[in-house]
Amino acid sequence: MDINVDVKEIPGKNGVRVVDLNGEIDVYTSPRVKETIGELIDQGHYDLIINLENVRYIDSTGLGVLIGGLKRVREHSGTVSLVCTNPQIKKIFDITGLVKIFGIYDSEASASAAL
Amino acid sequence: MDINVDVKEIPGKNGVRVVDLNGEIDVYTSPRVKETIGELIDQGHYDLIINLENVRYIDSTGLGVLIGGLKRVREHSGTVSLVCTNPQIKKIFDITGLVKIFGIYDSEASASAAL
Amino acid sequence: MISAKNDPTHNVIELRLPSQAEWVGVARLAIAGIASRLDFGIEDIEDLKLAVAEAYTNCIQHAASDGEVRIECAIHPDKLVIAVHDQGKGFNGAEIAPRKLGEPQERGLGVFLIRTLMDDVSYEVDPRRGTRLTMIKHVRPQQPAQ
Amino acid sequence: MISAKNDPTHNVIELRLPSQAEWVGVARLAIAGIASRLDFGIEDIEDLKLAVAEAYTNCIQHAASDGEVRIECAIHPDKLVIAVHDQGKGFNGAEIAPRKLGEPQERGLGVFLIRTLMDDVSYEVDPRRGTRLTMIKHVRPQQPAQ
Ligand SMILES: Nc1ncnc2c1ncn2[C@@H]1O[C@H](COP(=O)(O)OP(=O)(O)O)[C@@H](O)[C@H]1O
Ligand SMILES: Nc1ncnc2c1ncn2[C@@H]1O[C@H](COP(=O)(O)OP(=O)(O)O)[C@@H](O)[C@H]1O
Repeated sequence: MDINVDVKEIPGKNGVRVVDLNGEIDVYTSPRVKETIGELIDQGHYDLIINLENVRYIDSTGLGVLIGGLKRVREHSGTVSLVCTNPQIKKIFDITGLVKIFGIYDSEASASAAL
Repeated sequence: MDINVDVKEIPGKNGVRVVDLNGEIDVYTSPRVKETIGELIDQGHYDLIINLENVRYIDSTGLGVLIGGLKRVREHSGTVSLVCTNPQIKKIFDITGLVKIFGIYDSEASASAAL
Repeated sequence: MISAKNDPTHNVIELRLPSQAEWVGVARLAIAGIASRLDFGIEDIEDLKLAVAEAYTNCIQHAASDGEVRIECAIHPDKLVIAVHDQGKGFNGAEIAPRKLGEPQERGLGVFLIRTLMDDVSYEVDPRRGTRLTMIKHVRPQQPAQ
Repeated sequence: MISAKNDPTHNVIELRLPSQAEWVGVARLAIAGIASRLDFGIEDIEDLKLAVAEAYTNCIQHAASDGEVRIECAIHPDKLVIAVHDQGKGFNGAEIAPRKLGEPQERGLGVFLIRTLMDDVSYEVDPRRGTRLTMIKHVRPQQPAQ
Protein backbone atom coordinates (compact mmCIF):
# COMPACT_ATOMS: atom_id res chain seq x y z
CA MET A 1 0.00 0.00 0.00
CA ASP A 2 3.04 2.28 -0.16
CA ILE A 3 5.37 3.71 -2.77
CA ASN A 4 9.13 3.94 -3.09
CA VAL A 5 10.49 6.71 -5.31
CA ASP A 6 14.07 6.69 -6.65
CA VAL A 7 15.71 8.96 -9.18
CA LYS A 8 18.54 7.77 -11.45
CA GLU A 9 20.64 9.25 -14.22
CA ILE A 10 21.36 7.46 -17.47
CA PRO A 11 25.05 7.31 -18.49
CA GLY A 12 25.52 9.13 -21.78
CA LYS A 13 22.05 10.71 -21.73
CA ASN A 14 22.71 14.11 -20.31
CA GLY A 15 19.81 15.65 -18.49
CA VAL A 16 17.52 12.65 -18.75
CA ARG A 17 16.22 11.39 -15.41
CA VAL A 18 14.62 8.07 -14.57
CA VAL A 19 11.99 8.05 -11.84
CA ASP A 20 11.89 4.52 -10.51
CA LEU A 21 8.63 3.71 -8.74
CA ASN A 22 8.00 0.67 -6.61
CA GLY A 23 4.66 -0.09 -4.98
CA GLU A 24 1.16 1.32 -5.37
CA ILE A 25 0.23 4.77 -6.67
CA ASP A 26 -3.00 6.06 -5.23
CA VAL A 27 -4.51 9.16 -3.63
CA TYR A 28 -2.30 8.62 -0.57
CA THR A 29 1.02 7.99 -2.30
CA SER A 30 0.74 10.04 -5.52
CA PRO A 31 1.67 13.36 -3.83
CA ARG A 32 5.15 11.89 -3.26
CA VAL A 33 5.45 11.02 -6.95
CA LYS A 34 4.19 14.46 -7.92
CA GLU A 35 6.75 16.15 -5.68
CA THR A 36 9.66 14.21 -7.18
CA ILE A 37 8.57 14.88 -10.77
CA GLY A 38 7.97 18.55 -9.92
CA GLU A 39 11.45 18.93 -8.44
CA LEU A 40 13.11 17.33 -11.46
CA ILE A 41 11.29 19.70 -13.81
CA ASP A 42 12.15 22.67 -11.57
CA GLN A 43 15.80 21.61 -11.91
CA GLY A 44 15.51 21.73 -15.69
CA HIS A 45 15.09 18.04 -16.49
CA TYR A 46 12.55 17.95 -19.29
CA ASP A 47 13.09 14.39 -20.52
CA LEU A 48 11.77 11.98 -17.95
CA ILE A 49 11.47 8.21 -17.97
CA ILE A 50 8.98 6.98 -15.40
CA ASN A 51 9.64 3.32 -14.67
CA LEU A 52 6.39 1.62 -13.66
CA GLU A 53 7.72 -1.94 -13.94
CA ASN A 54 7.43 -2.45 -10.18
CA VAL A 55 4.13 -0.61 -9.82
CA ARG A 56 1.36 -3.03 -8.98
CA TYR A 57 -1.46 -0.49 -8.92
CA ILE A 58 -2.21 2.98 -10.27
CA ASP A 59 -5.38 5.03 -9.91
CA SER A 60 -6.64 8.24 -11.49
CA THR A 61 -4.67 10.46 -9.12
CA GLY A 62 -1.51 8.68 -10.25
CA LEU A 63 -2.48 9.11 -13.90
CA GLY A 64 -3.20 12.77 -13.13
CA VAL A 65 0.33 13.24 -11.78
CA LEU A 66 1.83 11.72 -14.94
CA ILE A 67 -0.37 13.89 -17.19
CA GLY A 68 0.48 17.00 -15.16
CA GLY A 69 4.19 16.20 -15.56
CA LEU A 70 3.77 15.68 -19.30
CA LYS A 71 2.02 19.03 -19.69
CA ARG A 72 4.84 20.83 -17.88
CA VAL A 73 7.71 19.25 -19.84
CA ARG A 74 5.90 19.82 -23.13
CA GLU A 75 6.19 23.56 -22.52
CA HIS A 76 9.94 22.94 -22.83
CA SER A 77 9.60 20.47 -25.72
CA GLY A 78 10.34 17.66 -23.30
CA THR A 79 8.98 14.14 -23.06
CA VAL A 80 7.61 11.74 -20.49
CA SER A 81 8.25 8.09 -21.40
CA LEU A 82 6.71 5.30 -19.38
CA VAL A 83 8.17 1.85 -18.83
CA CYS A 84 5.30 -0.51 -18.22
CA THR A 85 5.00 -4.29 -18.43
CA ASN A 86 2.17 -5.10 -15.99
CA PRO A 87 -0.91 -6.02 -18.08
CA GLN A 88 -3.38 -4.50 -15.60
CA ILE A 89 -1.54 -1.15 -15.63
CA LYS A 90 -1.23 -1.26 -19.43
CA LYS A 91 -4.98 -1.81 -19.59
CA ILE A 92 -5.60 1.38 -17.61
CA PHE A 93 -3.48 3.39 -20.08
CA ASP A 94 -5.38 1.72 -22.92
CA ILE A 95 -8.93 2.38 -21.76
CA THR A 96 -8.18 5.97 -20.78
CA GLY A 97 -6.60 6.62 -24.19
CA LEU A 98 -3.37 7.71 -22.49
CA VAL A 99 -1.38 5.26 -24.67
CA LYS A 100 -1.79 7.90 -27.35
CA ILE A 101 -0.12 10.72 -25.42
CA PHE A 102 2.68 8.90 -23.62
CA GLY A 103 5.48 6.89 -25.14
CA ILE A 104 5.08 3.50 -23.48
CA TYR A 105 8.02 1.07 -23.51
CA ASP A 106 8.73 -2.47 -22.38
CA SER A 107 12.07 -1.67 -20.77
CA GLU A 108 14.13 1.22 -19.52
CA ALA A 109 16.69 0.46 -22.23
CA SER A 110 14.17 0.85 -25.05
CA ALA A 111 12.70 4.00 -23.50
CA SER A 112 16.18 5.47 -23.22
CA ALA A 113 17.17 4.39 -26.75
CA ALA A 114 14.13 6.21 -28.15
CA LEU A 115 15.25 9.55 -26.68
CA MET B 1 -7.32 -17.08 1.69
CA ASP B 2 -7.64 -20.64 0.38
CA ILE B 3 -5.98 -23.99 0.85
CA ASN B 4 -4.67 -26.65 -1.51
CA VAL B 5 -4.45 -30.18 -0.14
CA ASP B 6 -2.32 -32.87 -1.82
CA VAL B 7 -1.48 -36.37 -0.61
CA LYS B 8 1.77 -38.10 -1.57
CA GLU B 9 3.46 -41.41 -0.80
CA ILE B 10 7.11 -41.72 0.16
CA PRO B 11 9.09 -44.31 -1.84
CA GLY B 12 10.39 -47.00 0.51
CA LYS B 13 8.23 -45.87 3.44
CA ASN B 14 5.28 -48.16 3.20
CA GLY B 15 2.07 -46.78 4.59
CA VAL B 16 3.43 -43.33 5.37
CA ARG B 17 1.48 -40.50 3.76
CA VAL B 18 2.50 -36.89 3.26
CA VAL B 19 -0.25 -34.27 3.37
CA ASP B 20 1.05 -31.31 1.44
CA LEU B 21 -0.75 -28.08 2.35
CA ASN B 22 -0.49 -24.84 0.44
CA GLY B 23 -2.24 -21.65 1.51
CA GLU B 24 -4.02 -20.54 4.66
CA ILE B 25 -5.62 -22.81 7.26
CA ASP B 26 -8.51 -21.17 9.05
CA VAL B 27 -12.09 -21.82 10.12
CA TYR B 28 -13.16 -21.80 6.47
CA THR B 29 -10.47 -24.07 5.02
CA SER B 30 -9.62 -26.40 7.92
CA PRO B 31 -12.62 -28.72 7.30
CA ARG B 32 -10.94 -29.70 4.01
CA VAL B 33 -7.71 -30.54 5.85
CA LYS B 34 -9.65 -32.47 8.48
CA GLU B 35 -11.43 -34.49 5.82
CA THR B 36 -8.20 -35.51 4.10
CA ILE B 37 -6.49 -36.50 7.34
CA GLY B 38 -9.61 -38.40 8.45
CA GLU B 39 -9.75 -40.35 5.18
CA LEU B 40 -6.09 -41.33 5.41
CA ILE B 41 -6.55 -42.62 8.96
CA ASP B 42 -9.72 -44.48 7.92
CA GLN B 43 -7.62 -46.16 5.22
CA GLY B 44 -5.16 -47.34 7.85
CA HIS B 45 -2.38 -44.77 7.43
CA TYR B 46 -1.21 -44.05 10.95
CA ASP B 47 2.11 -42.34 10.18
CA LEU B 48 1.42 -38.95 8.69
CA ILE B 49 3.73 -36.15 7.66
CA ILE B 50 1.93 -32.84 7.37
CA ASN B 51 3.96 -30.46 5.25
CA LEU B 52 3.28 -26.88 6.33
CA GLU B 53 6.19 -25.34 4.40
CA ASN B 54 3.79 -23.53 2.07
CA VAL B 55 1.29 -22.60 4.74
CA ARG B 56 1.33 -18.87 5.38
CA TYR B 57 -1.26 -18.83 8.14
CA ILE B 58 -2.77 -21.23 10.67
CA ASP B 59 -5.36 -20.52 13.34
CA SER B 60 -6.73 -22.49 16.29
CA THR B 61 -9.16 -24.47 14.14
CA GLY B 62 -6.19 -25.63 12.04
CA LEU B 63 -4.25 -26.54 15.18
CA GLY B 64 -7.35 -28.38 16.42
CA VAL B 65 -7.43 -30.48 13.22
CA LEU B 66 -3.76 -31.44 13.67
CA ILE B 67 -4.31 -32.32 17.35
CA GLY B 68 -7.42 -34.33 16.50
CA GLY B 69 -5.45 -36.27 13.90
CA LEU B 70 -2.63 -36.92 16.37
CA LYS B 71 -5.08 -38.26 18.96
CA ARG B 72 -6.55 -40.70 16.43
CA VAL B 73 -3.22 -42.07 15.11
CA ARG B 74 -1.88 -42.43 18.66
CA GLU B 75 -4.61 -45.02 19.29
CA HIS B 76 -2.77 -47.06 16.66
CA SER B 77 0.71 -46.14 17.92
CA GLY B 78 1.06 -43.82 14.94
CA THR B 79 2.70 -40.41 14.59
CA VAL B 80 1.98 -36.99 13.12
CA SER B 81 5.15 -35.19 12.04
CA LEU B 82 5.02 -31.59 10.93
CA VAL B 83 7.32 -29.93 8.41
CA CYS B 84 7.45 -26.25 9.27
CA THR B 85 9.91 -23.51 8.36
CA ASN B 86 7.80 -20.33 8.55
CA PRO B 87 8.83 -18.46 11.74
CA GLN B 88 5.33 -17.10 12.38
CA ILE B 89 3.81 -20.60 12.22
CA LYS B 90 6.62 -22.01 14.38
CA LYS B 91 5.88 -19.31 16.92
CA ILE B 92 2.24 -20.47 17.16
CA PHE B 93 3.39 -24.03 17.91
CA ASP B 94 5.80 -22.63 20.48
CA ILE B 95 3.41 -20.45 22.45
CA THR B 96 0.69 -23.09 22.49
CA GLY B 97 3.17 -25.70 23.74
CA LEU B 98 2.35 -27.92 20.75
CA VAL B 99 6.08 -28.22 19.93
CA LYS B 100 6.13 -30.72 22.77
CA ILE B 101 3.53 -33.06 21.34
CA PHE B 102 4.36 -32.95 17.62
CA GLY B 103 7.61 -33.86 15.96
CA ILE B 104 8.49 -30.69 14.05
CA TYR B 105 11.03 -30.88 11.21
CA ASP B 106 12.72 -28.49 8.83
CA SER B 107 12.18 -30.62 5.74
CA GLU B 108 10.15 -33.51 4.44
CA ALA B 109 13.35 -35.51 4.12
CA SER B 110 14.26 -35.16 7.80
CA ALA B 111 10.67 -35.88 8.90
CA SER B 112 10.69 -39.01 6.77
CA ALA B 113 14.16 -40.08 7.95
CA ALA B 114 12.97 -39.89 11.56
CA LEU B 115 10.18 -42.42 10.95
CA MET C 1 -31.38 0.06 1.22
CA ILE C 2 -30.13 -3.45 0.62
CA SER C 3 -29.71 -5.21 3.93
CA ALA C 4 -29.10 -8.77 4.98
CA LYS C 5 -32.06 -8.48 7.31
CA ASN C 6 -34.52 -7.49 4.58
CA ASP C 7 -33.24 -10.01 2.08
CA PRO C 8 -31.83 -13.18 3.55
CA THR C 9 -30.80 -14.49 0.12
CA HIS C 10 -27.53 -12.60 0.09
CA ASN C 11 -24.80 -11.43 2.42
CA VAL C 12 -23.79 -7.87 3.11
CA ILE C 13 -20.37 -6.68 4.17
CA GLU C 14 -20.06 -3.08 5.23
CA LEU C 15 -16.95 -1.00 5.77
CA ARG C 16 -17.01 2.38 7.48
CA LEU C 17 -13.82 4.32 6.92
CA PRO C 18 -12.60 7.83 7.62
CA SER C 19 -12.80 10.17 4.64
CA GLN C 20 -8.98 10.26 4.44
CA ALA C 21 -6.52 9.23 1.74
CA GLU C 22 -4.48 6.91 3.93
CA TRP C 23 -7.28 4.34 4.27
CA VAL C 24 -8.07 3.78 0.60
CA GLY C 25 -5.59 0.90 0.54
CA VAL C 26 -7.54 -0.86 3.29
CA ALA C 27 -10.71 -0.67 1.18
CA ARG C 28 -8.82 -2.16 -1.77
CA LEU C 29 -7.59 -5.08 0.31
CA ALA C 30 -11.06 -5.79 1.67
CA ILE C 31 -12.67 -5.63 -1.79
CA ALA C 32 -10.00 -7.93 -3.21
CA GLY C 33 -10.74 -10.42 -0.43
CA ILE C 34 -14.48 -10.27 -0.97
CA ALA C 35 -14.17 -10.58 -4.75
CA SER C 36 -11.84 -13.55 -4.50
CA ARG C 37 -14.47 -15.41 -2.45
CA LEU C 38 -16.86 -15.02 -5.36
CA ASP C 39 -15.75 -16.48 -8.67
CA PHE C 40 -14.23 -13.30 -10.03
CA GLY C 41 -11.08 -13.71 -12.11
CA ILE C 42 -7.88 -11.81 -11.41
CA GLU C 43 -8.61 -9.08 -13.93
CA ASP C 44 -12.11 -8.48 -12.58
CA ILE C 45 -10.72 -8.31 -9.05
CA GLU C 46 -8.31 -5.58 -10.17
CA ASP C 47 -11.20 -3.74 -11.84
CA LEU C 48 -13.23 -3.90 -8.63
CA LYS C 49 -10.33 -2.64 -6.51
CA LEU C 50 -9.82 0.32 -8.83
CA ALA C 51 -13.52 1.21 -9.14
CA VAL C 52 -14.06 1.16 -5.37
CA ALA C 53 -10.86 3.14 -4.77
CA GLU C 54 -11.92 5.76 -7.33
CA ALA C 55 -15.32 6.10 -5.67
CA TYR C 56 -13.77 6.40 -2.20
CA THR C 57 -11.18 8.88 -3.53
CA ASN C 58 -13.96 11.10 -4.90
CA CYS C 59 -15.62 11.12 -1.48
CA ILE C 60 -12.33 12.25 0.06
CA GLN C 61 -11.51 14.84 -2.60
CA HIS C 62 -14.93 16.27 -3.39
CA ALA C 63 -17.37 15.44 -0.60
CA ALA C 64 -15.80 15.92 2.80
CA SER C 65 -12.28 15.89 4.12
CA ASP C 66 -13.50 14.46 7.35
CA GLY C 67 -16.51 12.37 8.24
CA GLU C 68 -17.10 8.84 7.20
CA VAL C 69 -17.32 6.90 3.96
CA ARG C 70 -19.47 3.77 3.92
CA ILE C 71 -18.79 0.98 1.49
CA GLU C 72 -21.56 -1.59 1.38
CA CYS C 73 -21.03 -4.81 -0.57
CA ALA C 74 -24.07 -6.93 -1.30
CA ILE C 75 -22.83 -10.35 -2.26
CA HIS C 76 -24.95 -12.34 -4.68
CA PRO C 77 -23.87 -15.61 -6.25
CA ASP C 78 -23.65 -13.99 -9.67
CA LYS C 79 -22.81 -10.37 -8.91
CA LEU C 80 -21.36 -7.91 -6.46
CA VAL C 81 -23.38 -4.75 -5.79
CA ILE C 82 -21.25 -2.08 -4.15
CA ALA C 83 -22.61 1.18 -2.75
CA VAL C 84 -20.24 3.96 -1.68
CA HIS C 85 -21.83 6.72 0.43
CA ASP C 86 -20.39 9.95 1.70
CA GLN C 87 -21.77 12.75 3.85
CA GLY C 88 -20.69 15.51 1.48
CA LYS C 89 -22.45 18.27 -0.41
CA GLY C 90 -23.11 16.22 -3.51
CA PHE C 91 -22.83 17.50 -7.09
CA ASN C 92 -25.11 17.91 -10.05
CA GLY C 93 -23.45 15.84 -12.73
CA ALA C 94 -22.51 18.84 -14.87
CA GLU C 95 -19.08 18.57 -13.23
CA ILE C 96 -18.59 15.31 -15.04
CA ALA C 97 -17.32 16.51 -18.39
CA PRO C 98 -17.09 13.82 -21.06
CA ARG C 99 -13.50 12.73 -21.50
CA LYS C 100 -11.81 13.41 -24.78
CA LEU C 101 -9.71 10.34 -25.39
CA GLY C 102 -6.12 11.00 -26.32
CA GLU C 103 -6.00 14.48 -24.81
CA PRO C 104 -3.92 15.13 -21.74
CA GLN C 105 -6.77 15.92 -19.35
CA GLU C 106 -5.99 15.40 -15.69
CA ARG C 107 -9.57 15.58 -14.45
CA GLY C 108 -12.54 13.37 -14.97
CA LEU C 109 -10.59 10.13 -15.04
CA GLY C 110 -12.15 8.69 -11.87
CA VAL C 111 -15.80 8.60 -12.95
CA PHE C 112 -14.73 7.54 -16.44
CA LEU C 113 -12.84 4.55 -15.03
CA ILE C 114 -15.71 3.55 -12.75
CA ARG C 115 -18.16 3.60 -15.66
CA THR C 116 -15.78 1.66 -17.89
CA LEU C 117 -14.80 -1.02 -15.38
CA MET C 118 -18.19 -1.73 -13.82
CA ASP C 119 -21.28 -3.16 -15.50
CA ASP C 120 -23.81 -0.77 -14.03
CA VAL C 121 -23.23 2.56 -12.30
CA SER C 122 -25.70 5.03 -10.81
CA TYR C 123 -25.49 8.10 -8.57
CA GLU C 124 -28.04 9.27 -6.04
CA VAL C 125 -27.23 12.75 -4.84
CA ASP C 126 -28.85 14.41 -1.86
CA PRO C 127 -27.27 17.80 -1.10
CA ARG C 128 -28.17 17.47 2.56
CA ARG C 129 -27.15 13.88 3.13
CA GLY C 130 -24.42 13.20 0.63
CA THR C 131 -23.79 11.07 -2.40
CA ARG C 132 -24.43 7.38 -2.91
CA LEU C 133 -22.77 5.67 -5.84
CA THR C 134 -24.05 2.18 -6.62
CA MET C 135 -22.08 -0.04 -8.94
CA ILE C 136 -22.59 -3.61 -10.07
CA LYS C 137 -20.18 -6.15 -11.46
CA HIS C 138 -21.37 -9.52 -12.71
CA VAL C 139 -19.36 -12.68 -12.19
CA ARG C 140 -18.28 -13.90 -15.61
CA PRO C 141 -16.75 -17.21 -16.60
CA GLN C 142 -13.03 -16.67 -16.12
CA GLN C 143 -11.06 -15.87 -19.24
CA PRO C 144 -7.73 -17.58 -19.66
CA ALA C 145 -4.76 -15.33 -18.84
CA GLN C 146 -3.61 -13.30 -21.83
CA MET D 1 -18.70 3.32 22.44
CA ILE D 2 -15.55 4.67 20.90
CA SER D 3 -16.47 6.88 17.99
CA ALA D 4 -14.61 9.31 15.80
CA LYS D 5 -17.34 11.85 16.50
CA ASN D 6 -16.95 11.76 20.28
CA ASP D 7 -13.19 11.77 20.17
CA PRO D 8 -11.68 13.56 17.21
CA THR D 9 -8.14 12.57 18.24
CA HIS D 10 -8.34 9.18 16.59
CA ASN D 11 -9.85 7.42 13.60
CA VAL D 12 -12.29 4.56 13.65
CA ILE D 13 -12.68 1.90 10.98
CA GLU D 14 -15.60 -0.44 11.30
CA LEU D 15 -16.29 -3.68 9.49
CA ARG D 16 -19.64 -5.43 9.56
CA LEU D 17 -19.45 -8.98 8.35
CA PRO D 18 -21.77 -11.98 8.23
CA SER D 19 -21.24 -14.48 11.04
CA GLN D 20 -19.91 -17.03 8.53
CA ALA D 21 -16.56 -18.79 8.18
CA GLU D 22 -15.94 -17.73 4.59
CA TRP D 23 -15.47 -14.06 5.47
CA VAL D 24 -12.80 -14.39 8.17
CA GLY D 25 -10.10 -13.98 5.51
CA VAL D 26 -11.53 -10.60 4.54
CA ALA D 27 -11.23 -9.43 8.16
CA ARG D 28 -7.61 -10.60 8.21
CA LEU D 29 -6.80 -8.64 5.05
CA ALA D 30 -8.43 -5.48 6.38
CA ILE D 31 -6.66 -5.73 9.75
CA ALA D 32 -3.32 -6.31 8.01
CA GLY D 33 -3.91 -3.17 5.93
CA ILE D 34 -4.87 -1.07 8.95
CA ALA D 35 -1.93 -2.33 11.01
CA SER D 36 0.56 -1.67 8.24
CA ARG D 37 -0.55 2.00 8.16
CA LEU D 38 0.46 2.28 11.80
CA ASP D 39 4.06 1.46 12.63
CA PHE D 40 3.49 -2.19 13.50
CA GLY D 41 6.24 -4.60 12.52
CA ILE D 42 5.58 -7.72 10.43
CA GLU D 43 5.37 -10.01 13.46
CA ASP D 44 2.88 -7.75 15.24
CA ILE D 45 0.77 -7.57 12.09
CA GLU D 46 0.61 -11.37 12.02
CA ASP D 47 -0.37 -11.38 15.71
CA LEU D 48 -3.16 -8.89 15.04
CA LYS D 49 -4.48 -10.91 12.09
CA LEU D 50 -4.58 -14.05 14.20
CA ALA D 51 -6.15 -12.44 17.27
CA VAL D 52 -8.93 -10.80 15.25
CA ALA D 53 -9.55 -13.99 13.29
CA GLU D 54 -9.78 -16.01 16.52
CA ALA D 55 -12.27 -13.53 17.97
CA TYR D 56 -14.37 -13.54 14.78
CA THR D 57 -14.19 -17.36 14.64
CA ASN D 58 -15.55 -17.61 18.18
CA CYS D 59 -18.50 -15.40 17.20
CA ILE D 60 -19.21 -17.76 14.30
CA GLN D 61 -18.75 -20.98 16.27
CA HIS D 62 -20.23 -20.07 19.64
CA ALA D 63 -22.44 -17.00 19.30
CA ALA D 64 -24.59 -17.19 16.21
CA SER D 65 -24.34 -18.96 12.90
CA ASP D 66 -26.08 -16.08 11.24
CA GLY D 67 -26.38 -12.44 12.08
CA GLU D 68 -23.60 -9.94 11.97
CA VAL D 69 -20.16 -9.54 13.52
CA ARG D 70 -18.86 -6.00 14.00
CA ILE D 71 -15.15 -5.32 14.13
CA GLU D 72 -14.36 -1.81 15.27
CA CYS D 73 -10.77 -0.58 15.08
CA ALA D 74 -9.92 2.60 16.96
CA ILE D 75 -6.64 3.85 15.55
CA HIS D 76 -4.40 5.77 17.92
CA PRO D 77 -0.85 6.82 17.06
CA ASP D 78 0.58 4.40 19.63
CA LYS D 79 -1.98 1.61 19.75
CA LEU D 80 -4.79 -0.20 18.01
CA VAL D 81 -7.94 -0.87 20.05
CA ILE D 82 -10.08 -3.54 18.40
CA ALA D 83 -13.58 -4.47 19.56
CA VAL D 84 -15.32 -7.54 18.15
CA HIS D 85 -19.07 -7.74 18.85
CA ASP D 86 -21.54 -10.47 18.13
CA GLN D 87 -25.27 -10.83 18.66
CA GLY D 88 -25.03 -14.22 20.34
CA LYS D 89 -26.06 -15.65 23.68
CA GLY D 90 -22.79 -14.85 25.43
CA PHE D 91 -21.01 -17.12 27.93
CA ASN D 92 -19.97 -16.93 31.54
CA GLY D 93 -16.24 -17.46 31.40
CA ALA D 94 -16.36 -20.87 33.07
CA GLU D 95 -16.20 -22.30 29.55
CA ILE D 96 -12.69 -21.00 29.25
CA ALA D 97 -10.70 -23.75 30.92
CA PRO D 98 -7.04 -22.94 31.54
CA ARG D 99 -4.88 -24.62 28.92
CA LYS D 100 -2.47 -27.28 30.04
CA LEU D 101 0.60 -26.70 27.93
CA GLY D 102 2.00 -29.77 26.23
CA GLU D 103 -1.23 -31.76 26.33
CA PRO D 104 -3.12 -32.48 23.14
CA GLN D 105 -6.20 -30.41 23.91
CA GLU D 106 -8.16 -29.29 20.89
CA ARG D 107 -10.33 -26.74 22.68
CA GLY D 108 -9.49 -23.47 24.34
CA LEU D 109 -6.76 -22.48 21.93
CA GLY D 110 -8.55 -19.42 20.54
CA VAL D 111 -8.95 -17.40 23.73
CA PHE D 112 -5.48 -18.52 24.84
CA LEU D 113 -3.94 -17.17 21.63
CA ILE D 114 -5.84 -13.88 21.86
CA ARG D 115 -4.65 -13.34 25.44
CA THR D 116 -1.07 -14.27 24.53
CA LEU D 117 -0.79 -12.17 21.37
CA MET D 118 -2.53 -8.99 22.52
CA ASP D 119 -1.48 -6.58 25.27
CA ASP D 120 -4.85 -6.15 26.90
CA VAL D 121 -8.00 -8.25 26.50
CA SER D 122 -11.41 -7.90 28.10
CA TYR D 123 -14.85 -9.40 27.56
CA GLU D 124 -18.20 -7.74 28.16
CA VAL D 125 -21.00 -10.28 27.98
CA ASP D 126 -24.66 -9.39 27.77
CA PRO D 127 -26.84 -12.49 27.34
CA ARG D 128 -29.49 -10.45 25.54
CA ARG D 129 -27.25 -8.42 23.27
CA GLY D 130 -24.20 -10.53 22.72
CA THR D 131 -20.50 -10.47 23.47
CA ARG D 132 -18.02 -7.67 23.01
CA LEU D 133 -14.33 -8.53 23.11
CA THR D 134 -11.99 -5.57 23.34
CA MET D 135 -8.29 -6.05 22.70
CA ILE D 136 -5.41 -3.62 22.58
CA LYS D 137 -2.03 -3.86 20.94
CA HIS D 138 0.58 -1.18 21.43
CA VAL D 139 2.91 -0.07 18.66
CA ARG D 140 6.43 -1.08 19.65
CA PRO D 141 9.72 -0.06 18.13
CA GLN D 142 10.27 -2.65 15.40
CA GLN D 143 12.59 -5.50 16.24
CA PRO D 144 15.06 -6.58 13.61
CA ALA D 145 13.99 -9.71 11.72
CA GLN D 146 15.16 -12.88 13.44
N1 LIG E 1 -18.72 11.83 -4.05
C1 LIG E 1 -18.70 13.00 -4.71
N2 LIG E 1 -19.09 14.14 -4.10
C2 LIG E 1 -19.08 15.32 -4.77
N3 LIG E 1 -18.69 15.46 -6.04
C3 LIG E 1 -18.27 14.37 -6.71
C4 LIG E 1 -18.27 13.08 -6.09
N4 LIG E 1 -17.83 12.17 -6.99
C5 LIG E 1 -17.59 12.86 -8.13
N5 LIG E 1 -17.85 14.18 -7.98
C6 LIG E 1 -17.74 15.24 -9.02
O1 LIG E 1 -17.46 14.62 -10.28
C7 LIG E 1 -16.30 15.18 -10.86
C8 LIG E 1 -15.54 14.16 -11.69
O2 LIG E 1 -14.89 13.22 -10.85
P1 LIG E 1 -13.69 12.35 -11.42
O3 LIG E 1 -14.09 11.78 -12.73
O4 LIG E 1 -13.28 11.41 -10.38
O5 LIG E 1 -12.52 13.38 -11.74
P2 LIG E 1 -11.74 14.35 -10.75
O6 LIG E 1 -11.90 13.81 -9.37
O7 LIG E 1 -10.34 14.31 -11.23
O8 LIG E 1 -12.37 15.70 -10.93
C9 LIG E 1 -15.50 15.72 -9.68
O9 LIG E 1 -14.64 16.77 -10.06
C10 LIG E 1 -16.60 16.20 -8.75
O10 LIG E 1 -17.06 17.50 -9.11
N1 LIG F 1 -18.15 -14.76 21.24
C1 LIG F 1 -18.44 -15.82 22.04
N2 LIG F 1 -19.72 -16.17 22.30
C2 LIG F 1 -20.02 -17.22 23.11
N3 LIG F 1 -19.07 -17.99 23.68
C3 LIG F 1 -17.77 -17.70 23.45
C4 LIG F 1 -17.39 -16.62 22.64
N4 LIG F 1 -16.03 -16.57 22.60
C5 LIG F 1 -15.60 -17.59 23.38
N5 LIG F 1 -16.64 -18.28 23.89
C6 LIG F 1 -16.56 -19.45 24.83
O1 LIG F 1 -15.20 -19.61 25.23
C7 LIG F 1 -14.76 -20.95 24.96
C8 LIG F 1 -13.28 -20.99 24.61
O2 LIG F 1 -13.04 -20.47 23.33
P1 LIG F 1 -11.70 -20.83 22.56
O3 LIG F 1 -10.56 -20.60 23.47
O4 LIG F 1 -11.69 -20.06 21.28
O5 LIG F 1 -11.76 -22.39 22.27
P2 LIG F 1 -12.81 -23.24 21.43
O6 LIG F 1 -13.47 -22.29 20.48
O7 LIG F 1 -11.99 -24.26 20.74
O8 LIG F 1 -13.75 -23.82 22.44
C9 LIG F 1 -15.66 -21.44 23.84
O9 LIG F 1 -15.78 -22.84 23.82
C10 LIG F 1 -16.99 -20.76 24.18
O10 LIG F 1 -17.70 -21.49 25.16
